[in-house]
Amino acid sequence: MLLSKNKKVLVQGITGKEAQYWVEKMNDYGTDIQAGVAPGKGGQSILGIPVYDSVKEAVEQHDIDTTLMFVAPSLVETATMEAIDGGIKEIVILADGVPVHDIMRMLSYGAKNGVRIIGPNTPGLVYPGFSSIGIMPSWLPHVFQPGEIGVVSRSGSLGNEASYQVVQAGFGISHFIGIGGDLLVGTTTVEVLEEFERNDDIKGVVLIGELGGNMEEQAARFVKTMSKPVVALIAGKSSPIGVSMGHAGAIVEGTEGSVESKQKILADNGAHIANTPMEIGKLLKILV
Amino acid sequence: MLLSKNKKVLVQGITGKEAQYWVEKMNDYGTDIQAGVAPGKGGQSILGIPVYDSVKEAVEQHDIDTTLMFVAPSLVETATMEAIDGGIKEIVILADGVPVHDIMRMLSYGAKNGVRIIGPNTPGLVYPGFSSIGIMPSWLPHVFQPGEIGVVSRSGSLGNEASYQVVQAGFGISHFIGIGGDLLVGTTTVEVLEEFERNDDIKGVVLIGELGGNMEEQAARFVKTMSKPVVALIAGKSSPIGVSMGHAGAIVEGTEGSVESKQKILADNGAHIANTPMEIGKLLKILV
Amino acid sequence: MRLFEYQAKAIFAKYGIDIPNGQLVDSHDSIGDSAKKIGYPVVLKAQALAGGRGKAGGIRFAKDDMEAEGNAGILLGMNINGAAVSSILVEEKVDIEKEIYFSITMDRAAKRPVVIVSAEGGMDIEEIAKSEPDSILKEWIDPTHGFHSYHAIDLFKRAGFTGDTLRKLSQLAATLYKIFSEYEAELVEINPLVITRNGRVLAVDGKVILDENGKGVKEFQIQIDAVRDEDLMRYVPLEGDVGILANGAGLTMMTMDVVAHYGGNPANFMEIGGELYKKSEEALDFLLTRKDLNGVLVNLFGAYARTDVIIEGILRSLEKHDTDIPFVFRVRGTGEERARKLLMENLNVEAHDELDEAAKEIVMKAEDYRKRRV
Amino acid sequence: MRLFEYQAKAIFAKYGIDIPNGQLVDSHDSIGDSAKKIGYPVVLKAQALAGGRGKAGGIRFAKDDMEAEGNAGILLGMNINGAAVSSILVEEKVDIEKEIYFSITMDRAAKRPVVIVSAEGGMDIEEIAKSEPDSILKEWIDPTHGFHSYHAIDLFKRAGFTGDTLRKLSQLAATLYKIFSEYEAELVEINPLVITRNGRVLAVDGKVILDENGKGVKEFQIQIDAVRDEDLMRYVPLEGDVGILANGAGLTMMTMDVVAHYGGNPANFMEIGGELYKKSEEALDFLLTRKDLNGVLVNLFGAYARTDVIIEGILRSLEKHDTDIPFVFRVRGTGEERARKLLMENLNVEAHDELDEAAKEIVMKAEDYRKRRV
Repeated sequence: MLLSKNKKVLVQGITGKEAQYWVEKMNDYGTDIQAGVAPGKGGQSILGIPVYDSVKEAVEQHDIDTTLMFVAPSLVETATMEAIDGGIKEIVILADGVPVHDIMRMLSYGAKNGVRIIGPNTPGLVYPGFSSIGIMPSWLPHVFQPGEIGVVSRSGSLGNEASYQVVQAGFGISHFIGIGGDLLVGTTTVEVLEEFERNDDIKGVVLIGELGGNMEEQAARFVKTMSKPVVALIAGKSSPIGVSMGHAGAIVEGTEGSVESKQKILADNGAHIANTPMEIGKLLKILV
Repeated sequence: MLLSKNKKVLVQGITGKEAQYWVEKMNDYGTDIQAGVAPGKGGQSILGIPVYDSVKEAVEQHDIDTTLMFVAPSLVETATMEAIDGGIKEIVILADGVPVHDIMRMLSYGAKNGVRIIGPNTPGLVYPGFSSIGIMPSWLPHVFQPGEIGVVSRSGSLGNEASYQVVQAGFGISHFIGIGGDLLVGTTTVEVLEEFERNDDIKGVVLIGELGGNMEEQAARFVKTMSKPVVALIAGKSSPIGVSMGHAGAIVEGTEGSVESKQKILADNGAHIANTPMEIGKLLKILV
Repeated sequence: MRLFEYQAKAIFAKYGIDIPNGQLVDSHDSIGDSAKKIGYPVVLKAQALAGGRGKAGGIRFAKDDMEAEGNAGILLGMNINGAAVSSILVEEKVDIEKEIYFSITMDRAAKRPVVIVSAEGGMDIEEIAKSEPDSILKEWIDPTHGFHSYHAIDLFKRAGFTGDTLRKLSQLAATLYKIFSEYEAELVEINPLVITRNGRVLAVDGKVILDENGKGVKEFQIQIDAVRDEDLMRYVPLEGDVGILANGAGLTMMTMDVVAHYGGNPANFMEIGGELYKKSEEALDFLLTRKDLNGVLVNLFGAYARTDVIIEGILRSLEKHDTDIPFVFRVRGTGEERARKLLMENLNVEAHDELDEAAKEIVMKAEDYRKRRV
Repeated sequence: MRLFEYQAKAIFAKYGIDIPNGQLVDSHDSIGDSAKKIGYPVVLKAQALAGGRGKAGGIRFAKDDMEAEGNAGILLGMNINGAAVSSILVEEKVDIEKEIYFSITMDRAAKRPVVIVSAEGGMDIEEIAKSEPDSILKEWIDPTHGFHSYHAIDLFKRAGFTGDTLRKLSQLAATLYKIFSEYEAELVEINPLVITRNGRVLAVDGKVILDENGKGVKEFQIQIDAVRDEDLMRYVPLEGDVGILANGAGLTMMTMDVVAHYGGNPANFMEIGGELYKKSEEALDFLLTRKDLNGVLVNLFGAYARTDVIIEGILRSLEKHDTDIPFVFRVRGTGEERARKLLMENLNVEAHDELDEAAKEIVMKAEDYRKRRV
């Protein structure tokens, strides 16, 4: 389901200023936004999209595949529970600054209910040529072109850079999956790789990681078993130890989570390491 | 299972002073106490009963039907979760003073795991002639004699009085079930009545209630459907409104939970009201 | 433990719930200043830990200083269902468009918390249940999941609310559940919850009962300590003249009832169950400070509590007090034989076997004693 | 947000965890008095928000005043992995029988908290993982169920503990999870957790990292405010000479890496992603307060952030500052065309298409500038 290119989308918190900016962009791109939720604004509409007071009411009127959340960090836990209780099976959480203990409880509740959570602090998902769910500049033609490369990224900005490099090298992007930069996220790199491996549209994979945590290490073990070439770019080599670098998840303690160790494990397991963004394109030209 | 007379019993908190007093009494009465739990005292024994560090270890070595808890009020919630996680299906909680929000969570967790909880603040269970699980004076021959009457009581002290009246009237007691005096308890009066109605040993029922709550009202609706005579004694007629009378659950707000309304509903549904303890015996002689 | 209205509202305000502008006043001198600060007309609400305030005349209005001072004087001297009025909450008079009933409490039968809403607020919930039963909506809460604003949206929509009022009500409901949880309450109630003509959603009254064993009461420790002094034996004074000393809460209540059943008037509730049975001397010492007793009934049914130990304590207490009021004893259970012997040797009294018999005797003897005293 | 050891231990003590007798000292004059109160021999522990303290010589012993003062002087002047030592924790020397490693942290791969125990404490967990991998025991926590003393009993029994030590360790573990939850921590660690010869279970060191978005940090608000001042742009100073201005955390890190890749030395991390892109003027103002820069690389990839708006801010800042250090620009994405035009018109500069090219140029130009400056 994660890779399905024409999802029916619900937008929670649709009446906020930022939400309206992005809903227009996504709508223009062709995304199938079925409905929005904003408590107390039930009955209104935004760009012709009907607004409901609750998820429960929205799902009574619409089939929803995924919900995209424009909700303040402190309200994300409740909004996520509302989506899960409403029976929605995929949740995309953009907010940066959700308390990690909230995330922990949300992920536990999601797992118990068979719900995929993407994020928090994800830039979202882009299916070039089909739809865009999140805050990625899907409309920029030199960044997103349809094609055969799957991109998974912890970072939005570096995800743009990587996608741009893929397109500059003459390829296109089948799926862009932002997993989010927080300490805990609902969908990890390895889980996206598993989907990429199974998907026939995808001929090659770009993995964008950064210092901190053990997600790239975990992914490396799976890369070994993959039939598709994987190019990995890991940011943070020149970042100091023990300091959080913008992303809550980007912090190194001791040697765990260092860029060097991630690159080594990935390379040992058959991934191809790009040291700079331009090397992504060079490697793809050789491998795909 | 609630009415089974020869349960295999675990005692949590077995090394405390009060626990040891009662374990000796229960043991002398013939109760099948298989094991005890006291963290850090694993390997010791009390009256020949082996002690374990955790419920998990005890259930690995023994079949346990029910656990009896001599545990301080603040530790009851954890001990209950330990028993539930250990797979025990019946839990008897004596402690008076367990925070009601702890009880609420415990009952929810128990219900999700199919566990019967009796109490908190119950005096326990007596199966005269067979076994005693709790802090009732089962050894007093003018209070507990084997027989054909099922007694269910919110109060320990008034339960003694009622049992004594049953025995004075020439009957015996098949089961004494104390349900506990707290605001929330795991097993309600009506649930015990349902068991009593199904049990062939029981020819008549004594229901001991008190002011406050709606358990007797709920029970009354079931009394209507019962084939066995029910004698009800409700304490607290002369107690003032809005004050807690010893038991956390014994408080009347407005007209809800008043003794008069309970007696009326019970009588309307076919129960026989005893106004004083001695009337219990008189009514039983007529009815059974 | 029940909180005063002003305490309940202070909690509400701390959690961001809108309450009427108000001040607490404890003398009728300062009432004018407070009322002027708030702005006339004002409402004066007697603060007392009892229900039925409205019917008892505990809520009064004032449009100027004279009315305020006069009504304050009346309120401060009042007694509401046995509870003294210690202070007055002076509040702005609110422009009511609609009154709602809202509460969260424990449902014993369902063994979980329940949220109760009625779009017909302002009356007692039991009156609403009688006059508008269909207006009462309930939603039970899974405590491991909580009660959130989206649950409340559903509930208030069913109650007929929409738009911004719906949003405000549902946020308030979620906040109230947070208070219920964090303060470990047995009840939180807002009645009436008022929607004003200009769209405010206001908690115009507030009732909070905290679990005495819970975390929330710690904030009110002084209040607890004051109660605890006379609460050692869970003593509750009543208006009768027959002192009651029994073991266990249920048996004590029944002892009172049986005395009343045979025409007597119990003077108190007092529990000496559990380990407290060793404190019977102190319990009787305390009971005998009352000068309005015409008799005492001691009803013991020993189990863990040993009746002989209780009787020993009673004998020690009686030795200290020079009292001629009649005592009647009923003793059964653990230690019975020795207890009976002690009573016979020291007081030349035969203990009863049955509560009914003992109750009849004390009612008769108290009646005699009262007549003699007059 | 990482806490100082003494802050972590103050939390431990508040929750009833046994810690060594100790005092915080911030000058070497008062060290003797504190040490005497505790009783020689004592341990002096440098308080700094950095790891590797032991290896850096940040823990010293003293058997008398002279040693204490001497060592205090050394510690207070130290810098531990870039963090200044602000104070010293003076503690009793503990009679160690056994050292244990214990921590609770978030496991990103498992997406839930994990408890880690090793009966071989005292070293870094990674050293233990290398030298005694079998001694490391892990238990994952279901956050809706919690971690209780009975879970810990099981864990510590597997680690080989019995009897009263087992009971104490398991209580401590449950308490630590309570701290982890109530303070909303990312990590709580006790290493070493010491069992003394007389049976005490002592937290001899303590490390707590709180979630900056969580409730627990509120208690340390002053500390946060101090950080926030220079944290507006999530600015992290580095030792290099090439200033970095990019949008988004990931892209900024990569910009630093690419500069380093081509032989340069990045001078900072600074994020102006999200709404912050409108603050590029302030960001550059702040960056230019550094006098050690030999060049600045501006790398923009616009999406929500408009590159032309960022460039406008940069131009405003440059107008205010009389600086001749070289600037290199790379611009792509939203607003690109106008941004390029602004750069050409105002600075006569052609923006690069590629980060790689831009990085090469700034490394070369910074090298030149440094040489000219010397």
